[in-house]
Amino acid sequence: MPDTIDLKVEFTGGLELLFSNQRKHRITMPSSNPKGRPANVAYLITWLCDNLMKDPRKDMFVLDDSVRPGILVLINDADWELEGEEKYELQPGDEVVFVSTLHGG
Amino acid sequence: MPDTIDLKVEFTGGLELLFSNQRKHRITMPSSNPKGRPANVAYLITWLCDNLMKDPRKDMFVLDDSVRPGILVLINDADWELEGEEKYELQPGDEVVFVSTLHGG
Amino acid sequence: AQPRRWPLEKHEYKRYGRQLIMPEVGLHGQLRLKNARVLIVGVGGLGCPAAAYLAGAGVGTLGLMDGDTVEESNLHRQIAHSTARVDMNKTQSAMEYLQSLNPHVNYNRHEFHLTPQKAIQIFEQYDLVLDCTDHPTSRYLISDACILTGKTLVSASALKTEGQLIVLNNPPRPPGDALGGPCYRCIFPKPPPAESVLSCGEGGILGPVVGVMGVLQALEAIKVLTARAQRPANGGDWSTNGATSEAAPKATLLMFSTYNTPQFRSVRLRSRRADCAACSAQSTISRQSLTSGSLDYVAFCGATAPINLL
Amino acid sequence: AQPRRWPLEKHEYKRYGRQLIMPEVGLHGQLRLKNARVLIVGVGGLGCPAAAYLAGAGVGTLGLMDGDTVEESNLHRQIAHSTARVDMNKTQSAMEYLQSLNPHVNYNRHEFHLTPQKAIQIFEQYDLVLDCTDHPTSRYLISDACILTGKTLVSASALKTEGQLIVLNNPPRPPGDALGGPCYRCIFPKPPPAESVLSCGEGGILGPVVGVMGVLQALEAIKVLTARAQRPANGGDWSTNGATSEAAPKATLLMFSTYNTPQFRSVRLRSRRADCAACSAQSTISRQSLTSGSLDYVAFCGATAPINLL
Ligand SMILES: [Zn+2]
Ligand SMILES: [Zn+2]
Repeated sequence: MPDTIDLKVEFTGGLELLFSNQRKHRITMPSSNPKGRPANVAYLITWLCDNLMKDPRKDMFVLDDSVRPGILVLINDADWELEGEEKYELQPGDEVVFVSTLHGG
Repeated sequence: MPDTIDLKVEFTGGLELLFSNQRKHRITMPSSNPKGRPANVAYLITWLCDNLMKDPRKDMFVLDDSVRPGILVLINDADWELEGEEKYELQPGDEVVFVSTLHGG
Repeated sequence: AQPRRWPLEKHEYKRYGRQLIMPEVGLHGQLRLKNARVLIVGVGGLGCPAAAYLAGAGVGTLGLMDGDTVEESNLHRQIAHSTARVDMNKTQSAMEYLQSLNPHVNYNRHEFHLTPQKAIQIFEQYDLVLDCTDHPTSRYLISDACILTGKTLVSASALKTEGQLIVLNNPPRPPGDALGGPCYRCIFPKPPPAESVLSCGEGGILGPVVGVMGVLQALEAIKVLTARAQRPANGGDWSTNGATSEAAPKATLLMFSTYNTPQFRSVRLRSRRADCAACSAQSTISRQSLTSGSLDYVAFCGATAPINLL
Repeated sequence: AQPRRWPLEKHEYKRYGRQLIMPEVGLHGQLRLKNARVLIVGVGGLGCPAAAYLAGAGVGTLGLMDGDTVEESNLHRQIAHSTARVDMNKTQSAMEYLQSLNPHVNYNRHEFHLTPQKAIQIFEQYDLVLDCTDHPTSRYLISDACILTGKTLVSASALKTEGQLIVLNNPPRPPGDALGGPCYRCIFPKPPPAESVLSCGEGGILGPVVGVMGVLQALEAIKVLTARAQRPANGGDWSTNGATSEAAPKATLLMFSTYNTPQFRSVRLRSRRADCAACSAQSTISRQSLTSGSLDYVAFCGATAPINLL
């Protein structure tokens, strides 16, 4: 297994403001987590928080080690709840989208 | 080379009326044309006309051996003019969309 | 009394002719629209265009609910109001516009903000509800009331340059019936932190962005109201036969983002959640808890500042 | 004269505040909107919502062109008109609505159908054109006139349950300049056979379908008018740097289909055609050929029945 994995990550619904005001990112992250297990979405979230997020307001993205309420996670255009949620093991080239729900009208 | 090729074909903008009022079709067609050359979009158009189109108004779809003016052909979500037009050689699983331009307002 | 010879009146064939001649609507669909009662909660950036196109299409009864008055800062996007009607209640202002567009619709005004106490009794007067409000508090309340009264909910939102739309409780089924569509709580079991919620006043909004979402709400409402038991043959999936599955229906989220490529994206979300507080067999939310006022939606959403419920 | 202390008037900060506070618009963008002159050709199903949101956004001058009068069968989708204004010219009817929405816009009425003879002289009075008409004849004429006068064109169409939108000549460049965006003839060099062209009267139209396309035209117009030289950082592509390419710009077609999955699809189309009759170095269409009336668009499109040019 190669040491790294390439992914597309996208932030929308205002979350891009927490990530240098850029929606689309191509990232290269370790293919396994510190415990040696294959990188899953839980590890991706931690990794993004530590490596990609410059904004100090971490609680606007994570809460209790997962994404905060009001954020949908889409894996290759499907709700992550259809894919195993945080346990989904990432595949090279996967596209993961984080969507903050809007409330205005 | 296998004898047949599987494609997704879609008709929209009113063209679906010429194809049994169904937008999306999964088709299996010969992988080479009668002259033994690999199936390209030109052959697909002829094949659709002969095999999928039940409507007798052939001239609403083809004219002078190509699609009539006012129809865009999209190959895997790109204009066929970016892909070589009728000479594009079809690959298994390709999605070809035929769009009739609308004029109402 | 003589039996009516024509199911619609003469002027209705003329007014609705352009949609009547389409197989997706037809006489059957037009009569369903005429018999339909639709409630629009919030007559702002979403509610104005949604109301215009639903009134135009000939929905029989259109309910408008809003306790706010028109402000000048609304007018760049709230196209049913007018400069002369600044300071007027929004339902009154919108009704003046809608009456002039289509006087043959029966308009009901609910000139106040929605409360848990009133929600059940009002929603029971309608067949379908549009959530055109602007706060999580009202979004949870409207969804719960739609589950309890068995109404399909067309919910949309917009902020800055983006919009979202989702059709919930479609088809509508009682709590515990897995063949009903998911509700707002199935998708968002916990409310977002109050400090993450931006209003259009705080975050800003581009007029056509919220306009597009409101018009699409009207379209989804018309699709639900005119749908026959069987979907039309030209429907969406790649299948080659018309088999209908009895699987638990999923919701689809439509996302719009003005400066993104592509601008629109459709995503399949989940079906009903087995432990949903509102629509599952384990539901803890009842008509009684709403009408008694024992459910505090403001506290649930952790609003830090006092807000109007709507 | 004293220098003005504020670039906008006090009421403008209030009216446009919700879009002013967004970085995508800002004071800079609002001033561009205020200085912009936009022509809407056709005040029907597309033109009505497009005009509403452009007026709402504070476009300085809005031109409305239409020779038709309001009919009752228009009102399910042409939301700027009203039942009391049936038989009134459409530009007059729409202006009454728009004036009441935003009286601070300068409205120009062109109460006639577009002709090749008039097109150049009228288009020169504007910065950007919306094609909200309903026939290939007018679509080719409007595109040609936009190329000859150097205007970006936001073109949309709708029929039955579907819609299409494309931004043409964006950026606007003279014929022969490959760095200009493609024109309508680049995409459709030959007109469709006349018997394949259905109008909304013949084919039918669902109100919100044409409504969505018209609102999106207003949005694309606002994007073009408020765009800075550099795109905002949150733009669309997967690139990690902000490099702008000097490649020939392509057009993007947005397609909408009510009953399809997904409903919206964006497709990259071509750049300018090297042999385009209108925008290439080999162009055969000139100001002279338009104003003299020597170009017969009706014959070009092979209309079998006499039609009004618009
Ligand atoms: Zn639920
Ligand atoms: Zn051209």
